[in-house]
Amino acid sequence: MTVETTKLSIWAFANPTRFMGFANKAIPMLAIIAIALSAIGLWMSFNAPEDYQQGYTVLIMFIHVPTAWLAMMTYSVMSLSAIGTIVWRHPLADVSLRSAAPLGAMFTFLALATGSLWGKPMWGTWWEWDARMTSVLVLLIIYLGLIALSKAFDEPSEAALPLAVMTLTGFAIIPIIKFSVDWWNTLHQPASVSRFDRPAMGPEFLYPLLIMAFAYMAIFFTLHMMAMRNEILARRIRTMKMSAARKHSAKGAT
Amino acid sequence: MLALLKREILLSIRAGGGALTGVLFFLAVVSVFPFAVGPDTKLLSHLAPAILWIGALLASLLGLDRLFAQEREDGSLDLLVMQSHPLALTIFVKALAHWVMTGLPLVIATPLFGIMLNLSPLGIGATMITLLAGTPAISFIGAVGAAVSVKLPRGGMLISVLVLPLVIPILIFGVAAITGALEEPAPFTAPFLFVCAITLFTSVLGPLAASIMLRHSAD
Amino acid sequence: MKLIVENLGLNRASEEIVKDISFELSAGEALIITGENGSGKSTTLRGIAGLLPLNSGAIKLLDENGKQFEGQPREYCHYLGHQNGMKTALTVRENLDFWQKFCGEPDLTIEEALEEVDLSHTIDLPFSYLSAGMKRRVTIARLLVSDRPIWILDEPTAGLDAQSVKMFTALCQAFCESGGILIAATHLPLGIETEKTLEIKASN
Amino acid sequence: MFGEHAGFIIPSYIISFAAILGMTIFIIAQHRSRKTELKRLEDAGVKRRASND
Repeated sequence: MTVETTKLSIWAFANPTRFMGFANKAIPMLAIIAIALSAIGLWMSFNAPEDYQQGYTVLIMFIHVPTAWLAMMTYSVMSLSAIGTIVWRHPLADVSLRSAAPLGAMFTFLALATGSLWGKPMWGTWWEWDARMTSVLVLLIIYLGLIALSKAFDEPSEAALPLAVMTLTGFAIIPIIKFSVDWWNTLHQPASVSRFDRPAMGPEFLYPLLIMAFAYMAIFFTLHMMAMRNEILARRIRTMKMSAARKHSAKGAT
Repeated sequence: MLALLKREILLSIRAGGGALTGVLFFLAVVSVFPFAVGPDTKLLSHLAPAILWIGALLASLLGLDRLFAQEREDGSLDLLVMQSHPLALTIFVKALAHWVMTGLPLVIATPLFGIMLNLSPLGIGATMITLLAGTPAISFIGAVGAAVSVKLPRGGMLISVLVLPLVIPILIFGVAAITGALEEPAPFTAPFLFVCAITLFTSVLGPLAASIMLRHSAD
Repeated sequence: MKLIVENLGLNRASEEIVKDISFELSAGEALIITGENGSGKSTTLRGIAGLLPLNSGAIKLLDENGKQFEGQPREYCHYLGHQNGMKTALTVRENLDFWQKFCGEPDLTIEEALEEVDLSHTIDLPFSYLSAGMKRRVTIARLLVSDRPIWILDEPTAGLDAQSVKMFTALCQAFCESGGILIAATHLPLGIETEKTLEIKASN
Repeated sequence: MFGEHAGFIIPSYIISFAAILGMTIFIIAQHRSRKTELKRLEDAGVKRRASND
């Protein structure tokens, strides 16, 4: 029995500690990779030829499309973390979910902002209720709702399960939302804005785009790991403050 | 489980006439629209399906924050969770009761509001049937929102923020189905079946997710 | 029938406040859990009632042949917590009727159960009309309308007058004599013949 | 540079840089302040783990 109990406390304590050691080593490396990839990606982007249709606005694509991908990837990372919370009750899973949410919101916001800046010269309006922008807007609301939920609890450990359950419920429904919004869009605006949907993109655009996507991914993982480290620190501070308070009250009692 | 349904319905009748309040809220929402868009009957009848659906959506969110929080405060939640019944089934019944007392009265009241908004009989029929098929999904998804905020003293606003984006598909297909019934080239059956499918899907997903939450929410 | 609790460890707000609680109770036995405020009495009871995830340890319910009962132990328990679990908008009869149907295994009728707690006259009153002590007695009647072999009672006598405590003790005595297992957290002993006590100390 | 749409291209790059940089600075600042806080508590003699394990 004692064996089991100690095993449990290793799960509860040592793992975040081991994670901290790993994170401290990994973050500088990730940061270097992120900066290098961004530099290469940007260099390639600015050296890409002018698109015959979009002119130089194709430059916006290189930073817009990856944010939209990252917005979705971040949600997947959060959903995986949510499974970790629900199935294994692993504290690190909750730390990961919580830290990813603001990053997801940031990428989603960037996708909307750069999309809007791309849309103005292309479609002539800042905001078009087209299928993609609308779905991304809904995703942003979901992210902000989850962040609000994570902040609503006094005791952070109490937020873990609600956050995980809500994240996974969203994960199950997001494809339906995407589908319904696409459907709604074709109903109201018969394929007027999807003119950029060219099946094949020339390699002169594809390669910079892919490198930029990898750069954004590296940025995400760097920031995610840094945010996770912060979250673990916050929890340690909290535990320490609580144990200090307890010790104080115990002293007062005797 | 029938006993639970009966209790829930009794409760919402006793405590402030739940069904009536929902319909009143619906009436209030529907009647402020003409003030905003003007009394043009043509425009109103064009917007009517959307107005009715938004009204129903908002009215269905009423009382969601109390769905489990109330049970938790008076200690009933512990007893509901302890029994051998599958917890998801208990939650399903509670969500169903919530729908019976908020969604269903709206469906029944729809003809009246449809007439006020100059909707044709066909449009009223289509609105009723889509609301009947679609509003339960709001209660089922709402149950998840209610479960995750069960410990929050004022979760009402948060539930709305969490639940509204998730019910967009129902709104889209619901209104599209009504439009389909009224305007010729647009289809009715396809969006209506989507509404039904989403309701069936959420009737499983919602109670399951909420049960994961409530099983471990005790403290 | 035997209830075995082994090395129970429970958390409250991510802190293990209950550690290594072990005991065994056979049919007809009662356990009184005592301890200061905040020592984890309620947490222990909630853990046994299956309302909290166990940090460590196990709860087993065995029959005469040493075989485990089907399902979770919590399904065989009545739990009486700090709150009454009754709806103030419903009448006493409606409340008890609901719990009887929802819990299943009907035992006494509602009238008989209210007779036991001496509240027959309130049967059609809304629950909100009753005084705190009467509410508690109705909640005790809830234990009688469905048949469960284990009672888990958290401060069951809170708000009861001396007379009612006596009545309640008699009910507990009768329950144990009929082969029930009773676990209660109280400040004063209930005075059941087969009573054991367990003192919990705050674990830090 | 960047043709007639420079007014859209440059802001979109600026906003992306600003958001990512802002987030990074925020996270680093948070990290610093938490490290300091932790150090302060450790210096005050508070142990991270409960004394019983």
